[in-house]
Amino acid sequence: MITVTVRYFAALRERRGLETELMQTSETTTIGRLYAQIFPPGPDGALPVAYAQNHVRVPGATPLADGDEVAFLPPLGGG
Amino acid sequence: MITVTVRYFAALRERRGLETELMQTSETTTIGRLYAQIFPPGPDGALPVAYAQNHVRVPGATPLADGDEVAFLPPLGGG
Amino acid sequence: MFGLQEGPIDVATVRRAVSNPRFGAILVFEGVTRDNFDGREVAQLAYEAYPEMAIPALEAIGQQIAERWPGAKCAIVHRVGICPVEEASVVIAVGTPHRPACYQASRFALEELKAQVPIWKKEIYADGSAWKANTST
Amino acid sequence: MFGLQEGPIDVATVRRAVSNPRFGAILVFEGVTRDNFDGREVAQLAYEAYPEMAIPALEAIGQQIAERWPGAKCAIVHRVGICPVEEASVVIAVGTPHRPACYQASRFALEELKAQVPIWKKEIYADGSAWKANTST
Repeated sequence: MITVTVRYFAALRERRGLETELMQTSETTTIGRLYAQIFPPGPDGALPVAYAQNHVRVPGATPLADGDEVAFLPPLGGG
Repeated sequence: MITVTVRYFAALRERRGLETELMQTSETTTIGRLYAQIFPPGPDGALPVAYAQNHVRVPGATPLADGDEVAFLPPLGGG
Repeated sequence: MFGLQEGPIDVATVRRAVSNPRFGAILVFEGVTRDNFDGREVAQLAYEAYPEMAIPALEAIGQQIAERWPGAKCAIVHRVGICPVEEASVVIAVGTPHRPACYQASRFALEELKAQVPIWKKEIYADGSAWKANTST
Repeated sequence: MFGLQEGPIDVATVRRAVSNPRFGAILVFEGVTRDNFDGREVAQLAYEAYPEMAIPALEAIGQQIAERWPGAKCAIVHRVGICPVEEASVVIAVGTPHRPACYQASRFALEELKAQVPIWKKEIYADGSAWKANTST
């Protein structure tokens, strides 16, 4: 098992009720699979997100490593 | 004869050494002809100007009337 | 100057960050909270950022502008937290030697910011709220 | 606010003239005296206007902007007399409900001003001076 830090923002932060948490997961988990585990698609489907690993955008198929900081980025609204 | 007020700006003001003057001219004079009389084309040709009669742009063929304010507008440089 | 800040942004400070005697044009864009959206009255906006990614992303916009428009300089400050109506959520200042590049670079900075920088916006109405995503238009 | 003025233009005053709770975008353009032109060092610029024509011409730009971009508002102040390096010769503020119109209207105001408003510019070098016309680019 590995431990990653997960950061939540905007609608996901509200849905999770947390800004950040430590999470244990298997070494074979990808960042996309972790997202689906934490936020199982509901009747409206999953919120489309971008994935960030240690502050860098990565594809959903990216494997995780112990100590990673992981974030799921909902559609952006800056400006 | 009619009397018009002539306003000079920028290079024309410097060339004429005046900001404004009263000028007598014939009733048949056009605004373009008045310009050529005051600034006869030199070896470099005439400075291309736009014509304004009573603060409105007009073509060079426009006849003048007594009491007109006349201006010759050198190429603009605002901004 | 590339940053996130709570509370009102001082426009003059952002503007001064791009002063340079070589510049013939300075353009300061303010994105401001409007009092309405889709016919609904907006009381205020709330912005939230992922600072560890957002600040490098703002700096990357400045870097791209310096590469695409040589001699240009850019400064961007985005507000986080509550942003009331008529106050700026973002200020983008761009300075360039010549004018056309100034408009191009400022617009580029705004569109890049909307598309790339991890910042989120919540619209707060008299009777509810909603997270609002930028469209690509 | 459409005017000509001697001495430094207060940018914040021009900016405030277009404040409105309906506006989501404010763009403030400053045309600034550069320290060089075609490789020659510029000490300062001197601007001269035909006020009786220039002020109505500035107002006409504001009118055109209100017609072409409904809901938009514009303010323009142009300096006359000496304008030192790093000081603004013109400040154009535009406010619009949405952002793309803001860039379009601001640029329109600048190009119209250069093409239509009777103002002239003299570049003053260390060793001479020259009246400079706007090009159509």
